Amino acid sequence: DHDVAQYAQWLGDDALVLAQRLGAWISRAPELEEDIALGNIALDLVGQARSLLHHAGTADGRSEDDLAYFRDETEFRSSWLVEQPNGDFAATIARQLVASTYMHELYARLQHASEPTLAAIAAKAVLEVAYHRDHAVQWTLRLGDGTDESRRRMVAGLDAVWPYVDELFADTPLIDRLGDRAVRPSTLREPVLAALRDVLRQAGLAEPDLPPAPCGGRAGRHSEYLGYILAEMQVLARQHPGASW
Amino acid sequence: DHDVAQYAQWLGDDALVLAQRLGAWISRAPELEEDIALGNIALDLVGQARSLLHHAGTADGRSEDDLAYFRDETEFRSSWLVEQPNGDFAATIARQLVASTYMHELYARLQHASEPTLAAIAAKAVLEVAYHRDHAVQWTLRLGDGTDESRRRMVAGLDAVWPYVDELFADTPLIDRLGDRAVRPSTLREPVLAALRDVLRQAGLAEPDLPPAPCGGRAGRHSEYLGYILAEMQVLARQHPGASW
Amino acid sequence: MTTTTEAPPRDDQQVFDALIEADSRVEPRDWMPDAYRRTLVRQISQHAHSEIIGMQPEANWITRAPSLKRKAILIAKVQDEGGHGLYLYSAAQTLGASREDMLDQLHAGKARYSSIFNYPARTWADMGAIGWLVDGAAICNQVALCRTSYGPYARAMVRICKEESFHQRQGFEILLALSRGTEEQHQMAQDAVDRWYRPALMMFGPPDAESPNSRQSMAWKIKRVSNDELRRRFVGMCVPQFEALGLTMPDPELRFDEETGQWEPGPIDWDEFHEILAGRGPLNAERMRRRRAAHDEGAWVRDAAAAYARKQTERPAPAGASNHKEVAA
Amino acid sequence: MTTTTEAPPRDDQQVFDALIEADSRVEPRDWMPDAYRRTLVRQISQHAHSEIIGMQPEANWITRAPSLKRKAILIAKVQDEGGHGLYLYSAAQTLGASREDMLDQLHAGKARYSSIFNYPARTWADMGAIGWLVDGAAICNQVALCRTSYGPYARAMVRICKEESFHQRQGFEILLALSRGTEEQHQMAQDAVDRWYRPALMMFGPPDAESPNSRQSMAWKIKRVSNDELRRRFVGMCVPQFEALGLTMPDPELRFDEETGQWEPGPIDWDEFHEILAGRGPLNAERMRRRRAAHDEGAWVRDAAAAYARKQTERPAPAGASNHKEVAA
Repeated sequence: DHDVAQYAQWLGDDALVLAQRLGAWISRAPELEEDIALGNIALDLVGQARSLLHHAGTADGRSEDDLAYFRDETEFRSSWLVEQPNGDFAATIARQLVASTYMHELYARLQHASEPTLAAIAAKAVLEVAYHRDHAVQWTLRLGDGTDESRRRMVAGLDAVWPYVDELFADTPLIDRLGDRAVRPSTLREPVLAALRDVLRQAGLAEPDLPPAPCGGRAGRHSEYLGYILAEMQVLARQHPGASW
Repeated sequence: DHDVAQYAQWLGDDALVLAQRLGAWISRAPELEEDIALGNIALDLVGQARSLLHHAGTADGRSEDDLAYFRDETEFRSSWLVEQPNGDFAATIARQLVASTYMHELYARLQHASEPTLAAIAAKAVLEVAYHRDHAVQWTLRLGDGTDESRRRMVAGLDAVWPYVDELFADTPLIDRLGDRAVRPSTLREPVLAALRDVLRQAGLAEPDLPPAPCGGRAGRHSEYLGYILAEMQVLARQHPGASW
Repeated sequence: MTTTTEAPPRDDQQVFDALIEADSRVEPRDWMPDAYRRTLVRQISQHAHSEIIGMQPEANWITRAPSLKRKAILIAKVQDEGGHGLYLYSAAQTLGASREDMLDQLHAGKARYSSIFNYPARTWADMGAIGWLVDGAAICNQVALCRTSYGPYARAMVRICKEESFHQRQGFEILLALSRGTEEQHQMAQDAVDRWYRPALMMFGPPDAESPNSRQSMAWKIKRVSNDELRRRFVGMCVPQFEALGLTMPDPELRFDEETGQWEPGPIDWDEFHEILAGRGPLNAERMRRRRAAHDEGAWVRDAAAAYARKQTERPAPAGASNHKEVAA
Repeated sequence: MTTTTEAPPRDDQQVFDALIEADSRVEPRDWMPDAYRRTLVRQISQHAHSEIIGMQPEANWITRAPSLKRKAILIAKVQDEGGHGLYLYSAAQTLGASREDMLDQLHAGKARYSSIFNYPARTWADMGAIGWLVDGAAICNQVALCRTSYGPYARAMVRICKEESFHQRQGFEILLALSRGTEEQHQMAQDAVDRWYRPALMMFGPPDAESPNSRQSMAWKIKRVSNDELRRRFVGMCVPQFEALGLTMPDPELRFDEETGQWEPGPIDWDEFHEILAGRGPLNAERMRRRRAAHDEGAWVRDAAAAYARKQTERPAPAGASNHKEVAA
C-alpha cells in the first residue's frame, strides 16, 4: 500500500538519519561507555530503519538498500530534528532527548495500530527507544545539574533543537488517509511536551522560549544538512550501482 | 605528454584539495577580513587547479572537470598535507604556512622549467602563493606571539601537520623521467625547511620534534580524509553524469 | 517629526534642509538631525548584516559546486558579499557607529538582516535563483540608493551595485545552463525559482500603505523610490528574463496594466513575511547560531591579534619581523 | 630474573611457582611477583589500548557502509571493540592499575597499542581485510591466551575470543561478497588483502630469536605459544581461506615445509615493523591525536557526571529523579 509505504518512510528515514548522525560519534565520545551506548542506540535505529524501509519497499518492489542509497534528497522523508548536526555532546543529548521521547510516544501507540507489520515493528522498537530515552534523560539531568559549563552547554543544545520540535506533530493528508493504520502526529504533541517538560524541570532547565521553524521534511523539503549527510552515506553504494555487498 | 600530465596532477590536486578545505571556512572565519582572505586564497588555488588540470587533461582529451569530478580516490595525486582537516584556525594556519612555503619555492623554480605551459602557470601562481605565504606568516607570528592560548593552539596546529611535511620532498621515477621539465622535490627540502624555521624562530616557536609519516599521496595512497573530501566535492557532478553547468 | 535631543541652532537645520532640497549630498562632517543619523545607521548596518548572513546559504554550496568554473565564481561571489559587508560597516562608522557594537547587536538578535536568507538553499539551482532574483531585487533597491542623500552610503552603493550586477548575470547564467540542460536540471531550475520568486518580491518591504517609516525616509531622500514602485520595476524586469530562461513565472495572477504600462504581481502572502520577520522562518535560528558560533569560536584569534599588535607597539620590532606586509587586520 | 622490591616470604614464591607449574590460575588475591604483575598490567593495558585505537579505522567507514546490513554489522563490531576495551581495563584493574592511569599513559604516548592500526583503512574492502586478517591474527594470539596463567585475563580472553571469531567470519564474508562481485569489487578486495596481510603477520611480534621478553612470559605461562609458532599457525589457516575467497596470497615466497607439515611465510621486512613501532607509521600521530581530542573534548562531560553524582550523594534525591535507571557511568 503506497500510503503505508510513505508513512514507513517517515519513520524509517528518521531512524536512518539519526543513526547516521550518532554513528559519527563512535570512537569520539567523552568516555568509552558512551562510545558503546551511542553505538548501541545507532545500531537499534539502523535495525528499525531496515524493518521500516523493507516494509516501505514491498509496495513497489524496492529493497531497503534501494531506498536508503538510491533515493535523492527530495525523496527522503526525515524530519529536520534528526538532520541537525551532532554539535557537542550536550547538543547530541538534547537532540536525543527530543527524538527518543517522540519516538517512544509514537511507537507506544503504533504498536496498537491496525496495520500489522507497522504494529509489530513498533512493538519491538518501543522497547529499544525506551532505553534511548532513559539514556538521554540521565544525561540531561547530569548535564543540566552538573557543572556551570555543562549547564550552559545543555541550554545551548536545547535551544539548537527546539525550533524543530513542532514539525514532529504536524498532520498531513497522508495521515488522514491512513486513519488507524498510523499514529496521528498531532496527538503526540501533548504527551511528548509534557514528558519533556517533566525532564527539564527535574534537571532545573527552562523550556526554551523559541518560535517553531516551518520545516517540511515530511514533504521532502529538508534542512541544508541532509544533502551533506546523504553525500557521505550514499557515496560508496552509488559508485558501484547494482553491486552486492 | 603523459608524464607531464601526471606531474600537473600532483600540483593541480594539491591546489584543488587545499581549496576545498579552505572553501569550508568561508562564512565561518574568526573575522570578516579572514572570510575574505581565506576565500581569496581558495579562489587563487581553484584557478591554479583549473590551469593545471586543464593542462593534464590535454594528454588524453579529458577536461578539467573530468579530472576533478570523475577520478576516484586512488587516481588523485594530492599530498597528505593538504588533505588534513581544517581543525581550528591555528591548525589551518599551520597547514597554510607549510603548504604556501612549499608552493612558493616550487613555483619560483617551476617558472624556469623547460615545459612552457607549466612554466607559464608557475609564473602566475608564484605571485599568488607569495601572498598566501605572507598571510600565513603574519598569522603564525600573531598566534605564536599573541596570547598563551593562541600559542598553545599554534603549537598543536604545527604538530598536526609536521609528520606530512616530508612527503612533499620525495622524488619518484616520474621526476627522473621529467628532468628539467619539472622541479625535483628533494631540491626543495632545504629552502622550504629553512624558510619555515625562520618563521618559527620569529614567532618564538620550536620546530616540532616529530617523525615523518610515510604517506604515498603521489602514488594514489591517501590519508583517510580524502574519501570524505571527494564524496562532498563530487556528489552533485556525479548525480548528473554528462550534464553541463 | 525629527526628535533631536537638543533643538539645533536654527541655521544648522536650515542648511541641512537646503542640502536635501537641492539633492546635494550630506557628508560625515555636516550637521544632521539625530533621527536622520539613527535611521541611516539602522538601515546601513542592517544592509551590512544582510551581506554577512547572506554568505551562509551560498557558502554551503562552495564545496559541492558541480564544475570548477562555477566553484570559482561562487567563491568570488561570497567573497564579494563579505567585501560589501566591510564597505557598509565603514559607511556606518562615518556616522559614529562602531563595527563591534553593530556586530554585538546582530549577535544579540537586536538588529535585523534581510529575512530572505532565512530560507534554505536546497539545491545547486538555488545558487542561480539567489543570484538572479535575490541579487536582482537587491539591485533594484540599490540603484535607487545610489542617489541617497548620505554621501558615504551613496558611494558604497555605487560600488556594490556594479558587483551585484555581475552576480545577477552569473545567477542568470547558472539558471540558463540548467534550463537548457537535462530534464532533471531544468526541473531543478524551475523548482528553485518557484521557491525564491515570492520571497524576492517581499524584499521590497510591505506595501506603501503599510510602510509608515518610508515616508520620513522619502522626505530625507534616504529612500528615493517607494516599495511598491520598486517591486513593480523588478517584476517588469523579470518578465522577459523568465521568458529568455524558458522558465515559468510562478505567479498565475500576474497581469499587465495597460493604463500604467506596468506589470502588476498577484497578491502576496504578507503573513508569511511577518512570520519570518518575527523569527519564525525555517532558518532564523540556524543562521544566527552559525554566525554567533563563528564569532565566539574566533574570539581567541581576535584576542591573539590584539595582544600581538599591543606587543608590537610596546617594544621595538625585531629586525626580521618588519619585512612582512600586513595582510589582515 | 624477577625483580621484586622486597624479597617475598619463601612460601609465597613457592606457592606461586607451584600454581604456575600445575597450570593453575593465579587470582587477584594470590601473592605474585611484582615483575609478573607489571608484565601483565603492561600487556593487558596494551591489549585494551589496541581495542580502543582499533575502533578508529573501522569507525571511519560506519557512515559510508554500502548496505544497511553491513552498516549494522560494522557498528556492532566497533561497539564490541569498545566492550573488549572495557573488559580488559577491568582485568588490569584487578592487578591494582587504575583505568585513568592507563588512559593517561596512552594519551601521553607512553603506552603502546598494536601498531597495525597505524595503517589507514583506505577502502570498504579494508573492513573485510581487517576483520578477517587482523582479527584472525588476534584470535590466534588470544586463543593461546585463554590458557594464560592469570585468571581474570584468561576469562576475559575466552569471552573476547568468542566475539572475535564472529568478527573474523564477518570480515571473510565481506571479502567473499567483493571477490565474487564486480571486477572493481574483486580488485578492491585483492588490494586490501595485499596491504593488510604483511602487517597482520607482524602482529605476532618479532621472530622468537629476537624476542627476549617472550622467554620470561613463557616461563610464567602468561604467554603459552611462541611468536613464530603462532605466525605459522596463522599462515596455515590463511592458505585454504585465500583459496576459498578466490584471492591471491601476497607472498610469492610462501612454501610448504614437508618435514614440519607447516606453511612457512617468506621473509618479513622487520625494518618497517620497527619504523612503525618507533612512531613513524602513516597514522601514528593521527590516531593519537584523535584519541586525545575525544578525551580532552569530553573532559567537561566527565566533570559534569562527577559533579552530578557528588550532588546526588550529598543531598536527598528529589522524588522524581529516582525512577530513572542508571544507564552509563
